[in-house]
Amino acid sequence: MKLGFYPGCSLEGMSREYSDSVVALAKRFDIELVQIPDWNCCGATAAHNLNKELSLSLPARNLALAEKEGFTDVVVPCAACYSRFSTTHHELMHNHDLRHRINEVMEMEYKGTINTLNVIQFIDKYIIDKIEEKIVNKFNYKAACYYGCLLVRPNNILGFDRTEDPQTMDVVMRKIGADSIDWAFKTECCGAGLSVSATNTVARLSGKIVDDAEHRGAEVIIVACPMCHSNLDMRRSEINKYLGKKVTTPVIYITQALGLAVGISEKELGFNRHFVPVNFPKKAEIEKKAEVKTQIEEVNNG
Amino acid sequence: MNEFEPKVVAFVCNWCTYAGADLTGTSRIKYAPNVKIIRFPCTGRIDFMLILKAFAKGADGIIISGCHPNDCHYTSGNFHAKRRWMVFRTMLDFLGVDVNRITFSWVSAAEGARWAEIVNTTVDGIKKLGPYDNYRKMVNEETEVNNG
Amino acid sequence: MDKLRQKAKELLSNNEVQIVVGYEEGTAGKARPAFISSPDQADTLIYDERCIHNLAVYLTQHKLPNNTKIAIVASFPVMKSIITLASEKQLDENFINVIGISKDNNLIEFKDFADIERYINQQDLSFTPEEQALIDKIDAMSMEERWEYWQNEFSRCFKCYACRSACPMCYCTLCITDFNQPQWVSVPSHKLGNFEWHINRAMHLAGRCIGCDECSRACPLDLPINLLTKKLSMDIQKQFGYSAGQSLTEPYALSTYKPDDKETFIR
Amino acid sequence: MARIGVFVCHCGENISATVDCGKVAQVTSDIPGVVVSVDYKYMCSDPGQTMIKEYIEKKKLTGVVVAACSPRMHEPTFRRACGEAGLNPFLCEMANVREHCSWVHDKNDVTTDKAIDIVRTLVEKVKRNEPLMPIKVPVTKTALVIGGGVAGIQSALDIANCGHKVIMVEKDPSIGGHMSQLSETFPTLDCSQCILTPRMVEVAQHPNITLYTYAEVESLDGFIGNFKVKIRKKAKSLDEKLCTGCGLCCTKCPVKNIPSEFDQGLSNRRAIYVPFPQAVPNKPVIDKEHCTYYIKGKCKVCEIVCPTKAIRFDQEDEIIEVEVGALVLATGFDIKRADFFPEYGFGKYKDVIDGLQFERIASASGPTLGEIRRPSDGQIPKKIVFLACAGSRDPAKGIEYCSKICCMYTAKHAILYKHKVHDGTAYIFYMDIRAAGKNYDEFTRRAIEEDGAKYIRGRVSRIYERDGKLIVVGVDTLMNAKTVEIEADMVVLATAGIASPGAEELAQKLHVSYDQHKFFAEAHPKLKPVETNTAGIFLAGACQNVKDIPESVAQASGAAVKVCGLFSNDELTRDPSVAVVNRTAPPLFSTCVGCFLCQSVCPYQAIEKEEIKSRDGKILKTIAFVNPSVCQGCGTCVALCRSKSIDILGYTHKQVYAEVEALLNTL
Repeated sequence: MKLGFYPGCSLEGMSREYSDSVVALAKRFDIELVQIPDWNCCGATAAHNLNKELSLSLPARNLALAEKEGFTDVVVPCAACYSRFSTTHHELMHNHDLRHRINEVMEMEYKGTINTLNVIQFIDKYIIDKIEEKIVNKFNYKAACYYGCLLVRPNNILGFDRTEDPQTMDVVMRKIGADSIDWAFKTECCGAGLSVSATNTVARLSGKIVDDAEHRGAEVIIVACPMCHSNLDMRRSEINKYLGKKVTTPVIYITQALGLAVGISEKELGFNRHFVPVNFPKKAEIEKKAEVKTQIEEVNNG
Repeated sequence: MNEFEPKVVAFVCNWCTYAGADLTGTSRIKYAPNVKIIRFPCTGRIDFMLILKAFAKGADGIIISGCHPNDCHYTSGNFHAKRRWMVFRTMLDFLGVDVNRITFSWVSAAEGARWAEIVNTTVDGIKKLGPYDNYRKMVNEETEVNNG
Repeated sequence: MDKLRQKAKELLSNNEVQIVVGYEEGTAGKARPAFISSPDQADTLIYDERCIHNLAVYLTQHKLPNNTKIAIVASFPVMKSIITLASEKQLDENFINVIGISKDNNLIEFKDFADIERYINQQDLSFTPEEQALIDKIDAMSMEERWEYWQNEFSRCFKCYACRSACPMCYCTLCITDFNQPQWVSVPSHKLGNFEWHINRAMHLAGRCIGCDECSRACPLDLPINLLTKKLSMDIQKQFGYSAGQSLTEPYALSTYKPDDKETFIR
Repeated sequence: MARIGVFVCHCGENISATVDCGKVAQVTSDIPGVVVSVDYKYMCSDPGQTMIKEYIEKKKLTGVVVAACSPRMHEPTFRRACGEAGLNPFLCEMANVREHCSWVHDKNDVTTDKAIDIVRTLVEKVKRNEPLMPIKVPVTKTALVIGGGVAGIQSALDIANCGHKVIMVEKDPSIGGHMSQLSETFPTLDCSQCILTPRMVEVAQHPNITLYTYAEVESLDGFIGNFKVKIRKKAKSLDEKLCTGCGLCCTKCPVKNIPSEFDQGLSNRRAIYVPFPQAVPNKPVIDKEHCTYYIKGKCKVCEIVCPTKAIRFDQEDEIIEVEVGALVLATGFDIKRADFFPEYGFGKYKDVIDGLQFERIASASGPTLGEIRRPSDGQIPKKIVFLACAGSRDPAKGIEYCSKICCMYTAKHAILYKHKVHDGTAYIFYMDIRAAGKNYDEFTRRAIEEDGAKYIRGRVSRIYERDGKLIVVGVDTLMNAKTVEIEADMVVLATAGIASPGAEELAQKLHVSYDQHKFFAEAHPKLKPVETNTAGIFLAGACQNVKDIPESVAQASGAAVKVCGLFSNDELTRDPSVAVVNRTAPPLFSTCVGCFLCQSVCPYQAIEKEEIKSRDGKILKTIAFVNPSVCQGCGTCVALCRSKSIDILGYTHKQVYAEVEALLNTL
């Protein structure tokens, strides 16, 4: 099966491993993610602060292109892109004149047939039902699912999960054997774009997140947004400075977690690109062997 | 040449739509002056013949409006009215009467703005349809007959 | 036929009824209504496919002296009419003896109206394809065409009110057309007057018409006015699941309602 | 020949601003039958009315049309005026040229012409009006009060003390309502139970009051002065005459773990229980949902221990039919549970509670006997945080309106807390402090200044638990919007007040209208605050919108006065605009053919059979008859009647027909 795929800037750059893991995971389930040809910037955080028409035209063009390619589902892993795509679709579908205007601006027509999927929706729709039979290593760690801000907000547009206490990631993680903990910072701000301009703020905000996760015994933090990842992972040294202690809890993408579970190699999943080394407690190893053994037996038996 | 100004009669119930139209007034919401209201105790009181008479007397459009289901001051008048309109509408349509010239609506005492909207959309609709010449033709023949 | 005459004879001779309403040979090979008041006349009674008039119309004519017992030769439409009239409190069971005639021309004994009700509900009550076709033909027209069609038909009507007199359900002692304060229906038989009359007629029969088509049969100009009531009957059956002449007790379709009646046009 | 007078009102400038009133008067004076047509600045003013009266006498008017505001506004005024001048009030009609014309159109000829048409229409109608005599109907001088909270109690006592019979229906096993759950009351801090319980007892003992607890209204028929009510008395499984209220059964019942409704789940009750010690009546009921006998078919411990053998397992619901002249609705309100705020962790964290639960904790009769101890571990909270507007004024998640009582009770909670935990700190997050009312603002000031409650103006974004503390994350908008984090031991949410769950269903049963929040709607927001739009049914207390105790009691007394006013006459006069079946000369007697299809149309079962008999008693004809004291004048039968034999006074065929004609002939 072929689905539309919009990587966006981050997945081409600093979070290539996210892109890789999404594609690899999809491949494992015989889904080919086809990039929207000639895609452009989604406008991200800058455009809608400056110029509404621009902030809508940019994603609209991508949507129109996807439509032209005949896609209906388009996978948009980056939470920021996903937010822009969904908002644009919503605005154009609810305001005829605006849609008309934007179509003029980009000299293309967007009919509104595209269904934008964030990574969790993608997993939920195409993978979750089939995942159990494909699991090789149970991902049995205490996981803190961190959703961040853009994945579930604004609720009236996305209509996806519960804004203040989302659950979908936790459900997925439990499916692959994780013990997803109940914690308070699921949707608290990580500092987002301030990463560069005001690193100390990010250190404080992300610090609290990491600290609470660790405090509640999380062995890994699961994310689905490159921004969140860079703040919790890349800024770990600043975070540790702020916290005045060394927190080693790794931060991985949900697709990486699933990847591990279905037996994709750490290299393929690009763990080497993380700042906080991704090594899990020993127990995993043992159980993993056990798992594999039973697997082999099962194969032998039937 | 000045624009065609349709004549629209509104048959409304006293408790919901009439009060709603009062609210339109108290809220000073402007609407087309083409519509003139006749007050009934309840939509259940409105006789289908009155609609025919209105057309016969030269109305281009008609609004019939009462309480939303379950809000009828007499509990069920609007429900009975609803059934009758369903049947009467079928009849008119079957006879080739232009049912688009009749607006049926529920407007509560709290929906002043909605009343203005119903009136305006109806009047616009009738303007598009133009004067109800078919009916006029039929009526005018009457006068001919009467005059000899 | 003999059975019928026999039945009439005994009813009259042992004075169970004072008059038998049936059919007899008319002129030009037509059957016509007969009113038999003595056993020896009973042999003029006939019943065959020519006997189509809805005799129920004579039951509401209040012309007979009080407490006269009537026997009536009842084809299927007559039975339905009787049920409807009874449900509208127009007939007294104790004064009417119904001589039912089955589709294959056999006599049926009924002990009471409820019995007739039962019999009716055993029969096939759906509209015939022919009827449906007639309605569909008009439904298929454009609004303008329908308007023209009926204007044309009505223009021929000259308000003889035969349709009214022939219909068992038109039993008002003072018809709306006889009012002039206010003048609900314009008097002269021009398009408007005719239009208003026929709408009134149809609406007053909506859900009460049992579909005997007597009205158009009675019409000297053969106007298809039976289609008006037929259309409504179909519509009412579709929308509210009610059809006339089938129940003594069920409330009349237009004097009841369901909160969830589905319409598409109310804003 | 008709002699109609037309009186055009300017309504100051409300009409004359867009309508040329002079022209209206001048043009309408040419309408056949109009003998006088004048305009005046304020028709409803005393001189205005006097002018109308003078013209009625001078010109021998047979009908009056007042072109002014909506008849819903001033029809009674002008009809009274006509009556005083000797003209039958029902020969006066109002042409609504304000709400339906001058206010909704611009100033131009079209608007003036429309006004003229409206007047002309009403002139044609009034020409055909007939003098009507008000209908007299008897009044049953018994009132039904639904709801036994403080409002219901007040109404019931006021009415009973005026010497009228009262029936009170309460759905719970005891009267008392929410007020009986409260600890102290603002702004005086006197104990709620101390002021309420004597009133409860008074209700129970009052010779004029019949009390049905554990009962609900099943159905309502009839009309003002003559209602028929069916009351379902739910089975208490108890013979109340035998029961002495000793309470032995309640101590012996083996089912111990049912969360007490009265204590808001902070304590447990048995399956056979008295909701609270001061309950009225102080007799138990068996909760069939939880009773072992009703579930498993054995146990009967209560029956065994009962010294008077009062337990009746076979008891069934009882339907009681009563006739009353008026109803007072006092069904009160409910609070919106805070679990729709996941970020506040209500239901997840034991020590995040709502205001009503805090009332129980602070109450001397509560689960902690008045000591402030938190539910989780019974510790005394040293830091407590109150959240005002936890749901109110929040269109996104809660309800858009202000629940009104929260600001005050939150201040009260803070004060109570400080009085009981001297070394504790109380924080209050708020949007605004709304303390309008006698001694209210002083009260909140006292909380801040004397008892040192720390008010923080801002919202709370999240509450989460960490190391046994509740971390409250909020913002202080007055301290340049700095984020504040408080490590609290307990959090109290001032949740929104909402309509009680059964309100909508009850409203439909009683045919009273309700607003979008399911609160019962008053007949007029300003001038008829205790009436509903169903005559004879009145409102008291929080069933209309959230109210504090003083307001509820005031409105309850207001409702009581309305009822007593109604009962002050032996019969009341009703609007004579009812349906009538026509009568004509013999042999026709009436154009009605007696098909009685109209019977099932009537919402009020007002249509009966009438037999027209000859002198020797022979039935000549059976026709329909509309009972004028039952008919409400909807006219649904009128439109159904094929032979137009039924007509409705005030909206007769002649009248409406003439209106249509007049309206269009000139359009």
